[in-house]
Amino acid sequence: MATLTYLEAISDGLREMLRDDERVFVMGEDVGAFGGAFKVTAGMVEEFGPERVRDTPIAESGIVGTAVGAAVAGLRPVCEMQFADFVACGFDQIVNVAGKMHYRLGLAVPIVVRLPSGGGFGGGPFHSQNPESWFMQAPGLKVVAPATPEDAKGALIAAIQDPNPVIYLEHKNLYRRIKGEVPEGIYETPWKARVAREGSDLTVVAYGQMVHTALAAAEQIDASIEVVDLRSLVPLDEEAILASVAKTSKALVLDEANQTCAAGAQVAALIADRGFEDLDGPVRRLATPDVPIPFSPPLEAAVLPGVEQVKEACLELLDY
Amino acid sequence: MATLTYLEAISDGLREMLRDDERVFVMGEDVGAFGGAFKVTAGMVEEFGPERVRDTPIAESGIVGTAVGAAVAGLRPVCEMQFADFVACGFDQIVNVAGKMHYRLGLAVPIVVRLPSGGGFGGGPFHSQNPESWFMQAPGLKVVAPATPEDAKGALIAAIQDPNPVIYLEHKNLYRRIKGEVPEGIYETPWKARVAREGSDLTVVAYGQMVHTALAAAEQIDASIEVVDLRSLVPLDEEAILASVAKTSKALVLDEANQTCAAGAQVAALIADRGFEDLDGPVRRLATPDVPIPFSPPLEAAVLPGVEQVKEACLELLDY
Amino acid sequence: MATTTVLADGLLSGEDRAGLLRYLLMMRLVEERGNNLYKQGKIPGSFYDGRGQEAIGVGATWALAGADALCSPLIRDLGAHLVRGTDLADVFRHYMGRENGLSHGREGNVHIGDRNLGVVGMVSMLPDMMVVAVGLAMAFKMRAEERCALTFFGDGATSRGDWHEAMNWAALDNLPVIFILENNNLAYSTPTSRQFAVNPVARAAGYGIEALTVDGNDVEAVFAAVHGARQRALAGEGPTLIEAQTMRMHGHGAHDDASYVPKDLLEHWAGRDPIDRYAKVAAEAGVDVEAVRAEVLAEIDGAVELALQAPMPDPATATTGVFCEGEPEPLGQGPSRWSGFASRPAEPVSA
Amino acid sequence: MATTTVLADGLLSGEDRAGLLRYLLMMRLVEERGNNLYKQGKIPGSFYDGRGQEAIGVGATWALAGADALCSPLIRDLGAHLVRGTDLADVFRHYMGRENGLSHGREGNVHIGDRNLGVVGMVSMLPDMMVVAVGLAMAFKMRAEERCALTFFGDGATSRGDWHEAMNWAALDNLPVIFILENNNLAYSTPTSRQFAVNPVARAAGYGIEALTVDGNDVEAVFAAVHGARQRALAGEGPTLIEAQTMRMHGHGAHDDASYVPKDLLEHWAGRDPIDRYAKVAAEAGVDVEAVRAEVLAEIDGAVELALQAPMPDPATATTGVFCEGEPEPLGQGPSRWSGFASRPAEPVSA
Ligand SMILES: Cc1ncc(C[n+]2csc(CCOP(=O)(O)OP(=O)(O)O)c2C)c(N)n1
Ligand SMILES: Cc1ncc(C[n+]2csc(CCOP(=O)(O)OP(=O)(O)O)c2C)c(N)n1
Ligand SMILES: [Mg+2]
Ligand SMILES: [Mg+2]
Repeated sequence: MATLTYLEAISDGLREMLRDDERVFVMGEDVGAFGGAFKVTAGMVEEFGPERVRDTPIAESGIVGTAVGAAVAGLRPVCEMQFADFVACGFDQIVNVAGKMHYRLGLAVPIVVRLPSGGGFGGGPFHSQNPESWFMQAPGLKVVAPATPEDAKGALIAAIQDPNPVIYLEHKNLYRRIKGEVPEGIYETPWKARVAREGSDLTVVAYGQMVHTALAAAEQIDASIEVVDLRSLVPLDEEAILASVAKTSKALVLDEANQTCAAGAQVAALIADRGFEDLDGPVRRLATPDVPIPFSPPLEAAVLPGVEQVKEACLELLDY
Repeated sequence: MATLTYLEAISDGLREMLRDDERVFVMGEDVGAFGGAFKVTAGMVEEFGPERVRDTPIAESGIVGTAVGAAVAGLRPVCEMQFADFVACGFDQIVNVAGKMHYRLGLAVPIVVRLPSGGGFGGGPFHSQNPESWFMQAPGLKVVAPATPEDAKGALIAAIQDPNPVIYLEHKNLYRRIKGEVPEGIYETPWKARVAREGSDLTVVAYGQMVHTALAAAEQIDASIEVVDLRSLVPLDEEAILASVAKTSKALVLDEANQTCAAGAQVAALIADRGFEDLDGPVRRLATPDVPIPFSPPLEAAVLPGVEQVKEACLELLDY
Repeated sequence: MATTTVLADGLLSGEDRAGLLRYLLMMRLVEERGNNLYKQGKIPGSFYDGRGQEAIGVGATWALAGADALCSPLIRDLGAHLVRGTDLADVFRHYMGRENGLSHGREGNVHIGDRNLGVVGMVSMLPDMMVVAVGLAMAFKMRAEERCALTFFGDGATSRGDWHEAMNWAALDNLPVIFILENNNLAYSTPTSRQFAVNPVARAAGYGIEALTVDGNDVEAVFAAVHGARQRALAGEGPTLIEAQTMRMHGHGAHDDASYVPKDLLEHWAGRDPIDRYAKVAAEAGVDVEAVRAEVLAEIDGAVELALQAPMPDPATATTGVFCEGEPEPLGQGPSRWSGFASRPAEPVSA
Repeated sequence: MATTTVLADGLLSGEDRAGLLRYLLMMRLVEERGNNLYKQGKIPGSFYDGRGQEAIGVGATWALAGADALCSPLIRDLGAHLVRGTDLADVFRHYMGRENGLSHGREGNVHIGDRNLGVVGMVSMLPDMMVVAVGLAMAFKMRAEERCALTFFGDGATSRGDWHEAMNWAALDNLPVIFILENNNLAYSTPTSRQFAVNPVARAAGYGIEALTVDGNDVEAVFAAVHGARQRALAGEGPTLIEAQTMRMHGHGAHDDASYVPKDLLEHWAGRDPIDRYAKVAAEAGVDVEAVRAEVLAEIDGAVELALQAPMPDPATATTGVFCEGEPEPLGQGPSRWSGFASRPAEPVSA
């Protein structure tokens, strides 16, 4: 097993699939010779050629829509949005064309839309968003948000091999910050949650960058904190969430996304319904308030959930 | 007070504002001589002329984006999407341009985007959607979903007079089905919930068409059911929801929208957090499962929450 | 506007002419029956037809080989589905929301698409499927397959951003795709004068796309234009935009009396009805028009019979199939109608 | 491609030329300073400049009256903000994420826009602001005001659907809007040959839009083209598309070494630097170029001083102002720089 950054793990998974399956190709703005805005596709056009590593015009609806067509024709397109924020420009093709095609007509749409998402580095209002819940709300889309290099590779491979449209969230602030052991070759991360840290007093449910925030906070609390890393948002591993809450009877749900109708709202609502009898306290949520992500570092730090806020929320809930 | 249908009440509110405020104008596909797909703007081009009742090309991004520009220039545009479903084509202009402008630059964007939404009449996958939670999740947008003719008029007037972008959901299945007393003249429905039915045993939280489903179910249950009509989704009247649950200690949250990350998830999560100590049972949710809305009547009836399902859910929760 | 007349002479055999007439009549008669069933309450939701525009879907599809993809016929293009071989009973079952092989009741009205015949059904958002057709063409070119994709859109749909993204993309990658602009003078109630200042056909050159305008009520002219565009596509000469000039002779849908349409405009076009016109041509070519009509009517009677006996879908299926489990079923292929293909039948192309 | 040279002769006074030079230099020197501050870690996030493209934002904005709206200058158009009178210290405070009068630290880099000067700041999504500019022009026309809106976009941005919706809408309603296509041969790493098969300027006629191409490195040519387009707009003759041909002389942003750009292309354009070229013209017109440079540098030193002393924004403000409470503040007006306006100063127009 090699030690790779989160970003290298994504590239590795994509490269493995391009080598393994000739139906797979990648397209997006500047993904060719330039290797993509974040260098995820660096070196790929050299290995696979411009037909399979396609620079596109600035046309997000075109990127998603042509991917749908190519997928219906039997290929396996992987689309890169230069930043997750720009997916709003391809929104209609995702929710209305890709998401509903199989239910309506029995035509599968095996596309992957990669979304470099999230904040924490002064990206400002248009380069820091976490749009996952828009896609969770639209039927027919799978949504994954890996937190570790191993899962980043395995989830991308699983997404490419899945016969359905998959929204793949890759957190920009994990790209070079997070390293880890990554298996060689092709493997699939299951569409299931994982317990990132065992504990018995309190469950923190998180995904993406917030998993690392939760783990850092847990280290600083002298109580037994369990951290559940969702990994997949659709399908949502309800049993794993409920099993952890049954064990700890207290739950804190984290989102980096704006709080209203975020993934965490769905998780908290689930616990309040099917996990109610296990609860020894309120289902607490911590998320970014409903504001655009400001540019200036002190402002950004004031809105994104940090280790301190997670700690406070845990301590308060433990005392409950 | 006149008795008007829900649709007539919307027209009435729009007409009052066009008469009262020369900055107000309406635009959309076929809203002119044709009076709009649902006839909400019938007769308006004759009274106010084509400059203020503007037929547009089929360009949802153009409709929203030009409305933003006109609003910044000091006008008060009211945009009609021919069906709520088509708002996905103007999504980026709403969430990225309109929603963030005031926070970023201090420029207000007083636009109203009218969304004829909802199912129940064989509209199929592209003419039946309830997209409210996409906009609840995006910061900087207000979202209203009136259930009665009185509120349909008052909420539209409040939306037009508000200095912010407002997503106004008008349920197509209430247009001609629901009649009620409507005050003359200009009045604003507050951005607050209303108790549509007083009760003490169980709270049903609903909005739009589901308010009527809840009321019909409540009539058939021999227990004291309180029905809270949210009216406004952003801002969300959290105190009213919590006050009702404090009174009844049991809550059922309804959505016609697909269930994952719907408005009801946010409401249920709120109750599970701040209302936890008042609860004598799980926070139950009833919503459309995560499927596109099928065309065939028996299929559509199988997925949309109906009076029977609401009754069952209430009875089960009452027995808890 | 001046229309280019591309002569079909020499291309079409007697069977071609009989076939074209048969499908023109079939579309007209199916939609007339559909309108009645809708008025009788036997068809739920809404009903849309393409009266007056039959020559476009029929003529265009006649020029396609079975391996070519239709993505997508729109609400005026039932004829494209019929030429492609869509089962008539399924069409009526689909209209009626009965259990059927096309959508199992999940879709309605003309939102038809038989994937087994190489048809990708439309979505309502206009003109989203244009972009999808460009993607199909991109895949065909990547795999060096001898096929093209054909897409339809109306004058109103040209105003949306996706139209532009599709045009630019197809030209940039020089893809084997055929764009059919059905200019029927109306977008719901909106005349083209409120849709654009200049006919979009004039923009084609600005993308690097070949364009021509044909009489959309002349089925052979439409056939010939698409035949030529297909040859260009397969020769690697890229996309073609064909404007088919026509007129929507009914309301936007069955609910719309179209009182906003100038009477004289309708009269002018009534005199150019594509079916009356072609009936003459076919008769001269020796086709027994009345016999064909009787035959088609009999087929329709039988299909409606079957549809009325079909069960409604099982409510238990309402929540199944949102996701694909297992291997995706490939897009199938249709028949190659044009007699000119007989020499080189459409074999399944390497995928 | 052949460029139309619209002569500015007779239109520009000595003060105009001194002013144009001043703002060309100011943009160049502000961005050079900004790049240094970024490398020193004093500017967070990223840094973008418009090196080599200064003549476009400066020349275009010089031709606007104070009542005209700028919606929006993009990341290559700092000069437009400077000509409009944006406070230099605020520009640096904004770059540095300090408390400032433009965005209070909520925005960064060149996402500048002083609403009090009639500027609507850009969003990142390209070219969304083009549609917004069309909406401003629509409002101006509805109120019969003597003003126009001007918007900038790059060659890459022309590929997106919003470009098309804006072009079609502006032409259809014959609106007083000016479209500036900044063709700098690149969209990030993507050359125009991978963006479109035909230069989008060729599409203008297909919308019913007047178009011309000018040397974007000739500030007077840009001024004259926009001056003419503005006269057309105010005369009710509708929109104009102006392609300004130029070259991006730096990377896409400070992080990008642009190694993918052919050396000879850069050399060719280095010889056509808009500032070197205009310094000669201005000197001939009697402007003391070095004095202007020294003056501007002093202003910049002072502004950076102020910015470095400015506090960071109060974290408590991070969640305020998402919604507007009370009456919206109107879009303000900027100065009317061109000497030709002196005769008719820009009064606040009736709103
Ligand atoms: C993006 C989008 N907006 C609005 C509609 C609603 N709508 C359905 S058909 C129609 C008119 C379409 O006109 P045209 O493209 O000319 O096709 P035609 O009906 O004339 O065949 C409209 C506005 C739609 N289907 N898609
Ligand atoms: C809709 C959208 N997609 C992607 C991006 C990311 N992006 C930022 S600048 C840029 C290149 C823009 O090229 P061009 O329009 O030619 O402007 P230039 O940078 O050359 O001035 C891209 C792709 C964006 N800003 N907006
Ligand atoms: Mg039409
Ligand atoms: Mg460029």
